[in-house]
Amino acid sequence: MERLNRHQMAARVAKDIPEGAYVNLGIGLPTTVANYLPVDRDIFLQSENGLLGMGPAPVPGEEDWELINAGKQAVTLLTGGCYFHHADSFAMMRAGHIDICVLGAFQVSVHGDLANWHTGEPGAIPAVGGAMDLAIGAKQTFVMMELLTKQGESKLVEACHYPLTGLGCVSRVYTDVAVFEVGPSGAGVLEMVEGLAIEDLRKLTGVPLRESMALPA
Amino acid sequence: MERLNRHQMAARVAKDIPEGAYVNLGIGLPTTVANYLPVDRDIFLQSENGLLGMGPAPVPGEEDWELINAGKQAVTLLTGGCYFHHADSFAMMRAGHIDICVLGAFQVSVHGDLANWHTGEPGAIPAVGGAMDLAIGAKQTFVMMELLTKQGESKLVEACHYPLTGLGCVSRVYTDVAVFEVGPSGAGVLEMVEGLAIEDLRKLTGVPLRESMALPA
Amino acid sequence: MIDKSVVSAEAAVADIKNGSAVMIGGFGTAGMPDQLIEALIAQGAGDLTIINNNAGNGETGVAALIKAGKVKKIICSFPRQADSHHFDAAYRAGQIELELVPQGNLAARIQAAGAGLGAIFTPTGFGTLLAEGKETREIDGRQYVLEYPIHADFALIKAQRGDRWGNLVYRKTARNFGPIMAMAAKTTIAQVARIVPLGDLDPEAVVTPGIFVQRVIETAPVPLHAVA
Amino acid sequence: MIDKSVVSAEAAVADIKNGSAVMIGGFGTAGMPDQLIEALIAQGAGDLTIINNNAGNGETGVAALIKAGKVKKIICSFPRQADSHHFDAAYRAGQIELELVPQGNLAARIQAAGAGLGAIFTPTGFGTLLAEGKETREIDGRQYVLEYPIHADFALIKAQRGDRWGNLVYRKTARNFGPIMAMAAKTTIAQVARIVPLGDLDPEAVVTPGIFVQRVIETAPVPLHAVA
Repeated sequence: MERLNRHQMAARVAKDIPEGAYVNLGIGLPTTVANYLPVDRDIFLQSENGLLGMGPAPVPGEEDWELINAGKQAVTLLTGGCYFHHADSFAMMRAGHIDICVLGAFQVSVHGDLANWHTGEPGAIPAVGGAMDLAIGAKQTFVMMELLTKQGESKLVEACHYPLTGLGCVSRVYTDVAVFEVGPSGAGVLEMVEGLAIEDLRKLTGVPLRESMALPA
Repeated sequence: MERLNRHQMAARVAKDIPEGAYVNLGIGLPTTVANYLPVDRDIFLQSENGLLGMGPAPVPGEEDWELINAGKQAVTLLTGGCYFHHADSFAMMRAGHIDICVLGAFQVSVHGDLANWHTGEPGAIPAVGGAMDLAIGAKQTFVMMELLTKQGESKLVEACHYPLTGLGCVSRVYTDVAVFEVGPSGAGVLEMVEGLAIEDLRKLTGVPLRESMALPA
Repeated sequence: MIDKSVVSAEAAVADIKNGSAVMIGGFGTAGMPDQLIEALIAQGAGDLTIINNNAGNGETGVAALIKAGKVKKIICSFPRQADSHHFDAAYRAGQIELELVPQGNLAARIQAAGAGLGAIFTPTGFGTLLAEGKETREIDGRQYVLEYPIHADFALIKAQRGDRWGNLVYRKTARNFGPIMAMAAKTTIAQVARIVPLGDLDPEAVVTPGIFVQRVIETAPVPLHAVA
Repeated sequence: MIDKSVVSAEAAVADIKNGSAVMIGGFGTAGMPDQLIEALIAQGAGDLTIINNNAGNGETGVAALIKAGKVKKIICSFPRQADSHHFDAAYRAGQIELELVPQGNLAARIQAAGAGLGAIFTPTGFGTLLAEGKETREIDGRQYVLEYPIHADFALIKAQRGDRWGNLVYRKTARNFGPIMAMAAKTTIAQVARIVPLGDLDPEAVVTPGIFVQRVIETAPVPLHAVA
């Protein structure tokens, strides 16, 4: 079995983003999905801090620190993009104007509950940012994460034990070994890397998994 | 006793609008107050349909029917004025950003209740427009009306019998014979036209009236 | 390539169905998307719920839609006007249902829909006929009425210029309900005086970002100097 | 003649008092009104409640205000960052109270204050720690949390250009919370790169109408080509 690296995961997510989609990419790993969106497709990247039509990073030395993304990295604006204030930006999310948001996660439950903002450890300073708004607002929320923690525990779980970001909000989980659908009827496997069997995934995750290999190309 | 005509009433209201005030003038009689605002004072007229810094009517023949006031009359925009959408426009009212609004009325109670949108007659088609928002939203709501109906009944009343526009929202009532303050402690007379005594006003209105002739110049 | 421009008003409104809820921009005739409304009348969908500030003026636009018998219900703030005779007649004949909403609550409820809120407590209307039967609450010493968002299947709006991504700018007080209706409808259709190349609209001055607009039609061409 | 321009940042913030609630614009450092914050620190008011998206970055702005011990409570969405060490230290020492609010609820609550609403039902946060103890309600099959407006005594914001009536335009993503904070505070103070003559700002492109701004200060003069 060959696990996908982070670049391959990003490319895999990018493949499922159709032309014309309004997309918000969360900070960290999901941000890299932008690098794999085909340049011949009009895909609209939204950033919570008030821009639509976000372009790639500027040439080094030409950063404008008043043109940044949610991760506070310098970005650019595509021709046809525009700026707006924070209330309009979160209206875009909360009312389902954003088609797809891609988020990282600590844990996702088979029913689509998401935990990605707080470890709940004593002494940890919590910070939520836009995660809760994105998770429950977008038409579809994709999670992108390695399936296992460094300790080898599955991040796809029966029920999240970390504090929740949102209930039943995730529809699909892209990992380094498989793509899952999650939701009210539990989890299904849509794709696996070569050399992996569904039984292996059941062992790795410890959760019931349907075979749902019917993802349209 | 010499009653004020409509022009004199408008001039009287205008006298109480200080420099720098943000003001909304209701449709009908209140609109004429604009003609009596001193040109050397910066007073900001807001129109509910999305403009601030409303100027006078255009020269005949130069009307732009996409630049109108709440009464759908052609107006102009002063240098320094601007446009905005309806939600922002009513936010200006509802949250008390407008200092003064001037409205007409069918009836005002001594406690400041206002009735100005609906006669309640069977068969009458109701229309409320922005009256309810203006009445309760502005920092101060002034009413401008003739004291008596054509039938000689006082429009300043103990309790409105027409359907209400807002509760306890009016602070001052400018009429053709006197200026009243109204509110939680009832009505007081601030000014009368020459030749009128407060006893005459008590007879005309049939309501208890304090002498409150302490209006600062 | 995404191009939201549609060849005609007819094509733009083709999928509006019997029983649809349709927001129509405009304050009186300023900002009223006349060509889209004409196309809607010709298209034939009926039993419509219309959300507009008024209930039609004269013989065109919303008035013509009412006259044509296409409107089952209207949600508006100011139906009765000197020239609202088509609405007046339909209302008195019991052919049209009226939900009268104070104008600011109308705007706030449309904005709430566009922002994904479930309900709002607004002070406007408290203690009046228009709040009868509604939930109220005192918050911080002030009285509020609970009002629900107004959603729509379609919004028909008028703007000054648009581009193929659906970005819009408006003209003077014709802006009024356009920006918030665009946010509140599932499908927003904008008639614009001119479709301009992508990048012609200043990104700092776009009023309605393209995400809120699904279709744009250019109305009868007008000489450049008249639309500047 | 109304002229809202104030001669200095010091004069602009002079009446901020101990215990004031102060909104501060910015997302990280973009849009942070650094000169107003410096003047506020120098002015000395303490026990402040600060409303900002973050809790300071590095050594300047909100971070410096926290370091100076002026902040009793902060309402924000994203306090913990790589360079939020002054907040982290104050928080761990129990010297600062934190009200953590999801970013969209923060924006919606500020907007609700500016619009005079009493409360809003928002879906964000339902079923999470951040909604614990709050009223919830199912509306049309979706779960919502009741959230209250966030008002402030002052808003300190940064814009690109302003005029003597207080009209403002912003620059790129430095716009962020500026327009809604301006609407929600009793007194809004804007630092702008340039105060321009009345009429220089396009009335169609003004983002914050002057009614929402009480004071404008021009920051250190910058050559024209750098602020265009």
